[in-house]
Amino acid sequence: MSLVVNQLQCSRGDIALFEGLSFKLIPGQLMWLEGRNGSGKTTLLRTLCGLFLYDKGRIEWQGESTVSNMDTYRQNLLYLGHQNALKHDLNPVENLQTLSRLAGKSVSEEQTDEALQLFGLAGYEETPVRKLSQGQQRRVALSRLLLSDALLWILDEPFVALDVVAVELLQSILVKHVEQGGMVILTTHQALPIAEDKMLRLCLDRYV
Amino acid sequence: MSLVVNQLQCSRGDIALFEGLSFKLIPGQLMWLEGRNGSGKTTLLRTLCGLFLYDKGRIEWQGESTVSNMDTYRQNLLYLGHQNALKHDLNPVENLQTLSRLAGKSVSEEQTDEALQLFGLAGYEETPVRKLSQGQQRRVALSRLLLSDALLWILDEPFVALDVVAVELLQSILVKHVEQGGMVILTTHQALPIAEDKMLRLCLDRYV
Amino acid sequence: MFDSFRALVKRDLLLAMRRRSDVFTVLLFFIIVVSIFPLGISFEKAILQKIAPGVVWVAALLASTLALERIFANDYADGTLEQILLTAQPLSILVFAKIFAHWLLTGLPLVLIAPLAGLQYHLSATTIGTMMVMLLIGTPILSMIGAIGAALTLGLRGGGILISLLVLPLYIPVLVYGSGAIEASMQGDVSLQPYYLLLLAFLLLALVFAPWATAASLRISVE
Amino acid sequence: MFDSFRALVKRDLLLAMRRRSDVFTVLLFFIIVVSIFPLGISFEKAILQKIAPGVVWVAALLASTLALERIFANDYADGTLEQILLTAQPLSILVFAKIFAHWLLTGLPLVLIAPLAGLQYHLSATTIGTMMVMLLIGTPILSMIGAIGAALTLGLRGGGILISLLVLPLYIPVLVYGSGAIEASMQGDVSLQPYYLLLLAFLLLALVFAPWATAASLRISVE
Amino acid sequence: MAINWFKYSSPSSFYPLAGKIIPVFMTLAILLIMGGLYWGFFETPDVLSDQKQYYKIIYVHVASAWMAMWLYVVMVAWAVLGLIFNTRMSYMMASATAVTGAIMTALSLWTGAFWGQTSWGTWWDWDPRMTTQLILLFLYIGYIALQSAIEETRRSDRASAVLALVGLAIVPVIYYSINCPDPNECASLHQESSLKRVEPNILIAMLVVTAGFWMYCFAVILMRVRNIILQRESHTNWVERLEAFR
Ligand code: HEM
Ligand SMILES: Nc1ncnc2c1ncn2[C@@H]1O[C@H](COP(=O)(O)OP(=O)(O)OP(=O)(O)O)[C@@H](O)[C@H]1O
Ligand SMILES: Nc1ncnc2c1ncn2[C@@H]1O[C@H](COP(=O)(O)OP(=O)(O)OP(=O)(O)O)[C@@H](O)[C@H]1O
Ligand SMILES: [Mg+2]
Ligand SMILES: [Mg+2]
Repeated sequence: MSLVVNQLQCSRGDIALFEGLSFKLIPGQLMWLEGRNGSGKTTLLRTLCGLFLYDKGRIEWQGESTVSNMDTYRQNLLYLGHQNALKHDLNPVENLQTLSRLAGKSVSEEQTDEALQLFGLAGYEETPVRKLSQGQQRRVALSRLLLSDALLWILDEPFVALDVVAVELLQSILVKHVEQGGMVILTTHQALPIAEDKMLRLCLDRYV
Repeated sequence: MSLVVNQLQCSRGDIALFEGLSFKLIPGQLMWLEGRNGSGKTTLLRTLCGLFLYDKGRIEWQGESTVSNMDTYRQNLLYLGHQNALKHDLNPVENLQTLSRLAGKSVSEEQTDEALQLFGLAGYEETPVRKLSQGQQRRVALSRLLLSDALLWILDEPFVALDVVAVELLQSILVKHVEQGGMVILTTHQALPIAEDKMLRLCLDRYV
Repeated sequence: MFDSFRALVKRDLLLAMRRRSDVFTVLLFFIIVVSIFPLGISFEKAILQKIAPGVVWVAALLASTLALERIFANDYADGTLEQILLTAQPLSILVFAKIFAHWLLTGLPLVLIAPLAGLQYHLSATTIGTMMVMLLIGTPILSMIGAIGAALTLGLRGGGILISLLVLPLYIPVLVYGSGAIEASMQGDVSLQPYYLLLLAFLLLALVFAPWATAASLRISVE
Repeated sequence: MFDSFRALVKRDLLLAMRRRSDVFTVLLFFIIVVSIFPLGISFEKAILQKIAPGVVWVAALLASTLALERIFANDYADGTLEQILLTAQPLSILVFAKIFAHWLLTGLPLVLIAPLAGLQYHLSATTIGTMMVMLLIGTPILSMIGAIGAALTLGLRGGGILISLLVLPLYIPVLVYGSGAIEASMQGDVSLQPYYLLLLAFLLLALVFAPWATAASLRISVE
Repeated sequence: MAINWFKYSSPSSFYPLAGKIIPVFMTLAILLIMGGLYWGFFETPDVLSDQKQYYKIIYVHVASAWMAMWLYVVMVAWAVLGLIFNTRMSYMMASATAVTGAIMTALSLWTGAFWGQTSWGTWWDWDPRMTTQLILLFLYIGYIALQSAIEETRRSDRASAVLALVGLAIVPVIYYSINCPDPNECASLHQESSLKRVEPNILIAMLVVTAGFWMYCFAVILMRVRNIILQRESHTNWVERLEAFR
């Protein structure tokens, strides 16, 4: 149950963004991916999900290459990119339900309501997402974390657009997930107040 | 040369977001607009620009209603919203030049190069914006601040996607503009290390 | 697997219910295109009957390609497509779900509205019948082929018109046999069976290959 | 004022140069639509000549509406349109710049490629000449009226097809006189002057009102 | 006595007023239509030139065809009023009128097609009058489609008003172009109406039914407006009080 990355190299156009990148992430660990703008964080996260093809190296899940056991890997993965993956015409509940169903798990309306309420969206269950503010949309997307039982969360700048209350809430959710034996990989330019022993830090600027 | 807002009321759908909002901003002041997610910050900023229609109240620039002297008001205004207003197929230089020309001012290539360099984008002058990372795109958009001679800057979450270096740079640019007699209105969920006497704080949560 | 197929179809139908106008726009586009041709050509009955099969089929091709622009575009723009690609289900099944929902919403209505076009062009009842059957077999083929084009042009500027470009030439067999059958049925003494069989074979081919090709194209486009 | 007019036109042309394919797609769409009709209808010379005016014009209408979808959509999606609305220049001038650039990139090429369509349909040299002149007067009208539709439907789902719905009925006069003139020139003994004058009057009307109506629609849509 | 028109431009005072007027219009509509149809069916010859009784469709057909055209003008007028005075009621009236107008247009096409089948043996012919009617239907539908494609009421009201205005500017051109596709032969735009040749009894019945249709349309438009008001103002106090009443 661990994610092992070995001598990974990715390039955009003709330029290698990073090379020889290796790390190992075990359950109960959170990895904070750092780096200046344009250092390749988004590219790395998408590569780990299998959305972007890497040039060299190897990514292993439970000791097997993710290319060969893609299906089990995907069942354990939750990726939340820069985009929210919400349908603007559906309301939060419908959005969350379809996304869960797609991931192969069906959730009840009580569960979604509970998740939305925790994220301060009580009263917005029936509002089309289009009518929510930036931060509210982000909150809906993040509610997925509470509904999924994926082990590995990959989050690209999850704190963007959130206000102070929501940032704290998300941090506590991350900590809880990690304490329960989950794994998290995230990028953010804000400070992350999480105990150093639980946290792996990886700075991409060093791999150029 | 001041922006006076008097008893402003805006609504989305049928619900009033805020009412009875009044403030006065004079040259040399920065206003930090606070509020939780969904409190109406973006709506207020767009209303101030004249992109969204308010229900009641009055917005004055230099003592006259902005509705009647829209043209002078717009000449003094620079708005940078959540979107970057960049053409993905053009390179940063072309983008900045067209945007300036549209605002009625033509800038030379040296000026744009200088602005881009300050924002750490030297070497990317000829790259189509499409090929830049999130943060790099945001930096290009922010370079407009250095090329414009607008008095009033209205910025919606300008720090989003920026790394630590860029955040500091932007803060120093804002301080400089304010010290030179400019005016800034911005929203951000991050802390703003600017002297309290130069800063007006307005929290929308109180006007519901 | 079947569960996520159902979830996707259901979601797309739900979305369409929310924006019912979407379904009608495709229909109306078809009707308007069919109706403006006589204004540009002639109102004579003989000429109208002569051009009817071609006009109806070209209008159907255009309506279907234009509607196709949206089949993946929205999912791509808001990031849902990435999530679909990341599920553990076989992608071609999910893609098939999307195509199926799309046909229900755009192809089927065309079949049902076609008699109106037939009346405008003075076609007889049997000819209209043939036309509907041919459209019923032909429009799913259009959706299948079109989906590949839509997947390939995903997120490119000028999507709509670019798809038409890729896809219209591929539609030609459907056009030729579809309108051929209608013309044949007007003459009355020709057997229509070969037309049906050819189009059915073509449909089968599309059913087997299109979801798979679309899935592959999507993976390429999203990277 | 004239400066920002030039800046906008220049930018749009530059963008088109970067994505040259865009210009060609509209052209090719026109050519493909014109070329698939004979496949669906007939290859007889008499019939082809009879349907040529109508087919060419309907293809031009469709190409122009479809291309129009993009006239403001990209600027809207990436926030540039807001910036255009916020300049101190009169909006209708800037809108006119955008329409003008759009016509240069999509309308004018149609005029230039039209002879090819004429050859496909066995039209004589004089008829082709008439066709080109009519397209030269007619396509700007299409761009003007279409721009209003594009501004009104900005950012709506199903934009492209919705625009066609709003705009195609309004294009009818151009279609009727445009194809009427071509037919008349085939007969040879009819004066074409009334056709030219009518379309020119219509163009003038569009030039005066369309930029203004488009500007108003944009302000409504962006809010 | 001066009537305060602006008082009735607010939904809350218009709603009860409309409620009171509707029964009046409805009664008038029923009386006029019944009377006209009775006159038309029993006081006129069974056979008109070579047509059988089917020609009696004319009463519904002509009345609805006329309504279709007039209601378009009414709709544009409301929309323009809305753009000028920015009154919510005008927009609501415009969108209610559009639906009724579209239905009238469809009705005239439907009855016309039916008539055509019985007298010419064809459902449709591209006669200019029929063609313009079809295009009118497209214009109505475009208006309604735009309105229903936009969610926010403020934008959908104003955008569709602009569309109606543009439509009004172009409609005469469309009519002209369809009625006279060849400008060389259209020195005079005079189109002869067959009304003069019709028997007086038929004409009377036709006019009475048309008057009835006017009343009916008024009534239906007002009903529709009341529905729109309830939908749009569902959050306000006065609507809540109204609901409590029920
Ligand atoms: C779908 C088919 C039809 C449509 C859309 C249609 C449309 C119209 C319209 C718009 C009018 C009012 C025009 C005016 O008053 O200037 C009208 C009137 C009339 N129509 Fe039709 N029509 C159709 C079929 C027919 C048929 C088949 C007949 C009879 C054989 C017919 C006979 C008349 C007559 C007698 C009037 C009386 C008013 C007048 O002539 O001015 N129509 N129709
Ligand atoms: N298009 C819309 N239609 C209807 N309501 C909207 C729309 N956009 C936003 N709202 C509502 O208006 C309120 C204010 O939105 P706004 O975007 O101004 O908030 P904000 O303060 O900028 O929030 P954030 O910090 O999340 O960006 C929200 O409650 C939202 O639900
Ligand atoms: N579509 C693309 N084509 C070519 N190059 C790209 C593309 N997208 C990004 N790049 C380049 O790849 C590099 C890494 O981009 P990436 O988006 O991974 O950075 P990032 O670390 O996420 O930055 P940020 O903090 O700004 O989000 C950048 O230098 C950028 O210029
Ligand atoms: Mg990134
Ligand atoms: Mg905001």
